[in-house]
Amino acid sequence: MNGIEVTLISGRTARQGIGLEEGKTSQGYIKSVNEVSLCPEDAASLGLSGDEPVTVATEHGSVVAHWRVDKGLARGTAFFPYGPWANQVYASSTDGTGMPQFKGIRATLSPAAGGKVPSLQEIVESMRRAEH
Amino acid sequence: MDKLVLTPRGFSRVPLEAEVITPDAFAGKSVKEIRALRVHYGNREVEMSEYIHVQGKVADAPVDQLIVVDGDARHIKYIGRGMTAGRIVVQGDAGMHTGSQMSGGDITVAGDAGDWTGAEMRGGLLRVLGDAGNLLGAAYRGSSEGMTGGCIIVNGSAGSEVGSFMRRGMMVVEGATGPFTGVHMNGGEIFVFGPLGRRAGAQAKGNGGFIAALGGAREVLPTYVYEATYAPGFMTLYMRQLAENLGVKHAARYIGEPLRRYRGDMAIGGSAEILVAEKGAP
Amino acid sequence: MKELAIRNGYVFDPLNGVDGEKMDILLSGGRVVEKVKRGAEEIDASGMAVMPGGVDLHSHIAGSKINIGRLMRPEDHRRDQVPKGRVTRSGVGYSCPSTFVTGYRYAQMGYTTVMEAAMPPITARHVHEELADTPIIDKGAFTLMGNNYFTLKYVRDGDMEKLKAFVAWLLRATRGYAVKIVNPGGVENWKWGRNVHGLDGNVEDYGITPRQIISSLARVNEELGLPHTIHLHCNNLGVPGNYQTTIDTMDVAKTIKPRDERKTTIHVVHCQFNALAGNNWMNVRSGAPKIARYVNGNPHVTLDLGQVIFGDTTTMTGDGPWQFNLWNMTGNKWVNSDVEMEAGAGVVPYTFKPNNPANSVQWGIGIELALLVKDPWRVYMTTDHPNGGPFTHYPEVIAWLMSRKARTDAMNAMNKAVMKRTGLIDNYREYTFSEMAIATRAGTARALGLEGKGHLGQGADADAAVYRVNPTQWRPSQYKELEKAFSRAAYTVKAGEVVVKDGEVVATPTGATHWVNAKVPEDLEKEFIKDFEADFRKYYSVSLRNYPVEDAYLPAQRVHAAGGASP
Amino acid sequence: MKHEDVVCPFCGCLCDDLEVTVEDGHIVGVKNACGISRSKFMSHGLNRVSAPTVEGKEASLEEAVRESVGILSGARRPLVYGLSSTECGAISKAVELAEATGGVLDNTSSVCHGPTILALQQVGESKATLGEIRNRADLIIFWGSNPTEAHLRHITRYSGTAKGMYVPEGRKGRRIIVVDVRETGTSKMADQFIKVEPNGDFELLEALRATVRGVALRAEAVAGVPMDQVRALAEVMKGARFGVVFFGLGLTQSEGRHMNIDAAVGLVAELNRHTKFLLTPMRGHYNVAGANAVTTWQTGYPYAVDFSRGYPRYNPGEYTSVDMLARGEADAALVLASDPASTFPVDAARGLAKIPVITLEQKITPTSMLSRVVIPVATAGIEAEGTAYRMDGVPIRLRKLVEPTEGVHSDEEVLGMILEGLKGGAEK
Repeated sequence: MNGIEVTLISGRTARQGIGLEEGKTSQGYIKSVNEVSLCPEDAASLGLSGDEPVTVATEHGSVVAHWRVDKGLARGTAFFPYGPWANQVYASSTDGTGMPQFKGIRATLSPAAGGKVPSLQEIVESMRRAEH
Repeated sequence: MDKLVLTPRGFSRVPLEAEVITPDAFAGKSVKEIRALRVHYGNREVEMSEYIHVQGKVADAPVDQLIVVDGDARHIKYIGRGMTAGRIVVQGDAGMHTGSQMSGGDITVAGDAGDWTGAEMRGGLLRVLGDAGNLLGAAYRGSSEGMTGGCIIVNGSAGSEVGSFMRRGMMVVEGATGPFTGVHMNGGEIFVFGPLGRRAGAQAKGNGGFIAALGGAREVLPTYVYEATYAPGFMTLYMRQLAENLGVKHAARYIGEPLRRYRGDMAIGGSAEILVAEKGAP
Repeated sequence: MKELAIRNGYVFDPLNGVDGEKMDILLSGGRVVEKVKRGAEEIDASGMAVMPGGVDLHSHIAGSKINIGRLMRPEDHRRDQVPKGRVTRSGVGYSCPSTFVTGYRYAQMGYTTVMEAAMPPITARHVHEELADTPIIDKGAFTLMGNNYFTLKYVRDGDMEKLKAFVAWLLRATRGYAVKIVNPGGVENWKWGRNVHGLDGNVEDYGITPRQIISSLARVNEELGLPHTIHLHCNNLGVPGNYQTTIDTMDVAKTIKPRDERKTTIHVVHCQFNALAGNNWMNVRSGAPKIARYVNGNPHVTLDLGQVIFGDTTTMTGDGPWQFNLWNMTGNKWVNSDVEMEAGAGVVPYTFKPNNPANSVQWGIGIELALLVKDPWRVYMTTDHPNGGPFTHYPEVIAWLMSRKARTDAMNAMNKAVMKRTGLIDNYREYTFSEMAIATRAGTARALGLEGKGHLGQGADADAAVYRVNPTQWRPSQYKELEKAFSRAAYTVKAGEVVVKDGEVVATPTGATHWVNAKVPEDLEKEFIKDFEADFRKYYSVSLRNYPVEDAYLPAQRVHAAGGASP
Repeated sequence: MKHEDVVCPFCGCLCDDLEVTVEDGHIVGVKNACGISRSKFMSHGLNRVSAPTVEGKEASLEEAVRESVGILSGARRPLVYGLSSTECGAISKAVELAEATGGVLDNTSSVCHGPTILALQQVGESKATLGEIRNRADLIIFWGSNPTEAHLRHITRYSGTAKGMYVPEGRKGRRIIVVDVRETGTSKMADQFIKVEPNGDFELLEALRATVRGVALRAEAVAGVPMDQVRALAEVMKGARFGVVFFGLGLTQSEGRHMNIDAAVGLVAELNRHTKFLLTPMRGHYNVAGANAVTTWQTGYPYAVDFSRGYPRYNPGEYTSVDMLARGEADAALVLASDPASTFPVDAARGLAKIPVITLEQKITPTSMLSRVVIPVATAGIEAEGTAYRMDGVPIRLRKLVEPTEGVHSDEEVLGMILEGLKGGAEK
């Protein structure tokens, strides 16, 4: 596979804040949180271009997301805004503190050849289905 | 010893809190009285017999009481909490807080034990044949009094913050530990035979406390300063005791093993020691 | 209308000169009355002591500081878990009790009024939210003013008129009951990490002294005719040798003219912490005799004890630099909390140990102050809850004051320094029931200027306590019984309703919050506001409109008028 | 009608200088607001939950309340979660409801500044209200926090560029340093950016404290920061007249969690032996501080409170929502003022999907989509009044500017109805 190893960091963004005040079902919100940012060099090394999404995978799970370039990021660091998409890859273990680790996770990014970014509805459905 | 067998049955993942499972609470009672002891199942208080089958012989004094928990006790919390004497054997896994605040007697968990096992332990012997969770032998949140006595031995590995705020007593982990082993340590001894987790001894004041990383350490905090490599005599005594009296058979292999001594945590002017076996030193 | 008759008890009502007479106390419509109708509810108090409801004039029960204490001490709560009852909420106790438990436990001891001793103005809403959640008791809060920017500025400018207008405005804005001063100037200097040392130290950036702050606020306090005097935590708290600072501080208020009927002009709080002789913590000894001599010769001073209780507690004061020192001395966890323009606070857990020489001396100083001050109307029982220890230990303090045997037994179990470095062993005084009633309700109510409280005369608030102890038969050797009786009142009556029976809470009405509506003439008010608003806009991080506490925060209020304002 | 000095109920800054124009019961304009705040006021009517639902079907409020009472009274281990984006009256009712059901009460601090509280319980904290910092600070360090994205007016109102009593020149009178794992909008406006390796903050904080203590460390670099730079930073900190560290989730949510804060608290305490230094958490939700405060004064504990035994117990890691849901311990949940299905890691979110959930919400969220009962509520600070606590603990009164849609009640009122239902059931 032609993926790269990155350290994944989650966080707030102003876009996400504005979007969530419109509503979690609004396009503004969804667009602000279903994309992962990476530096131009990493994007190039993955051969990313156009609308093709990426797969973000960790030991714990994976999700297909849109991507964008952020020149402020160093090589090997990717940023995923807080939200249902990012949460597909984080573990629920808290080491006895109550707090999962949302920042500084080892992850793999790879082009999601033919993959599709799930809709909010699909993510919610997948949670429901997981009980069986 | 008189043996009572407890068989858990019929409860879901809502945990059962059963700190009454101690020789202290059982000894001198009839089996019927023991069955009627109260346990907490979620927000309800029920008779123990509703979820745990009890049979066997009750001793007159706690010291003569053996309790065998026969079955999966993964969702039973507080087994052996505060016990002072006697023995408990859990045949499978045990839930959170097993043996917490115990001051005497011994507990053996054949499987894995949950978080806060042996938390704030004061005395006695607690042995986990599988893995232990986080905060093994730790202080509960807010307290600066962690383990103050007794001995914990884990055959497998343990999670994060093992032995936090430890004051006295001994802890042995034959496998690996998670991060922050011996955090805020203020006395006592921790022996780790597998790889020592990151950030061991963070914020440790010392007070005679040390962490022996016999399986090596991936790294030592920058605020621990390297002092010397040596093979201290006291370690030979410890290893012998572990091998001969506490059943940590491979401890004998470490007799005479050169150790790199680091002192810290310099961030708080501490004088705790981390002793890292030469071959596994960072 | 609900009526209640407390029959045949031995009544101690010192404000009305009643000293253990067997009589009935009749209550109707929330007041003490002469007559009740046939069929009124009756309490048989035969063989028991009846007193007005207890009035605590210095305790830390509500607001950001005690809440930090609660927040930082889960290990303290685990020792004292309080389950939900039939009429009561659950919570935690010991050194930082939850609000519900605070109300219950005061009521269980027969207390019906408690004053929160330190309210930072900008977080006054927080204090009032907690007070509203503190059931049963009446309460109030003292507004911190001794390090307030506007106080310092007007003292610097020598503008007593604007200072007066400010004090009145701030009491109204915060719904405060009295002027609280903590380490004047020291807390301001702490904002740069420093302190003042003594009464004539320099308050940086203002070029004034603590002496000027105290005398100005004391003067303004009396000119406004506030019900209570200034309520002062002196400079140099916890510094061995500080008794001299304390005496000098008291002397500052000597020439202040008190408001109409009151003779006092200054209340010195938790005096034990400020009555240390010696040069350091190794040789610290009691400065109580010197302080008492001054107080005995000067009728303008009142004080409370700040009695030490052995064990683990949580210290919390508005005195940031002192709490920093305590952190340096103990290495325990430390919270510091500075409040813009106004105040600060610190919280550090501390254990008073009976085998520690200094702690045993501190224990002795509190008791000694109570015994050496001759006028019982001017020395009050407190533990400065929870600084000296939790208020739930009041019954033990009562026993120490009323029984020399209780003291001797206690002293025999502690470090001998208490024998050598205090004069307690040679003191044979034992408080009478009447004196005890003064120290715990009549005197405190009078000091606070709470006219309806602390007595059982006609028209008084229907707050009373019945204790299961027979004062005609009780002997000081039976102090354990006394302790028990004062721990669990046979009855506590609040606003005419039985709230505690046999030590158990049976009803949880809402108590009122008392505050002082103080006013200055309109012209002065206008002139002050103009000046005040300009600085407020520049330096505060909230809008002025969002600063004063709204009525919504006081579900039940009792307004006391001062300075010509209407209640 | 123009409302002045309106309080913004979005983030922990709780700005209280907004000007909101209301016409015909609708908000038509907002001044002084940041982009997020503007969105909150102007879009509060969008995507609203239109009516109570039970099992996805529209229901009356009474039916929804009755169903909620049924779920909660049948549960053995109900979880009450959220609280941080509502006012204190609702929080107070939620505590009572958790107590009445013998359930577990948790708020969103368990996934934001819970670790800060754990550290406070270990070693303490040295803090101040924001005005104090504005008036005095000549050194401001943003550590793992990014106000340009999360607290949009923080820098202008309270910290970086704000003018204060002893810093009349504003930005020019302050040195701003950012420590983070990546460049951010905040680092771009700083005087200095120190880039720390991901998950290396603890080591850097420890090394700084040791250096401030005068210990010469042998390491050449710590967490990717050259030791020279560590020493220089220590000197800058010691040399400040008044310094402050504003830290964020960069510390609480990365490896080390509460121990990162423990180390930061220790460093700041140490610095107080040299100068004045403070530490302030950048709390996210506008009333997470209030959720902690109310819960603490009523129960003794700030979050992760278990009432199953009739009295409150506290243990993050055991009674925290993510843990309870991921372990499958909770058998019912009541969620208000938050959206755990979006904000929790997937296993915990799935745990929520397996149990009956009651959600009190203004807008449609993944949590409301998963819920058996959804009850629409008014937006605190726009359609309902009450108290909120700023990130520094300053309480401010939120205002009601417009009426909620008919039939829509405040969180406090709806919780009160459920509580009454529970009590009624208990009496029978």
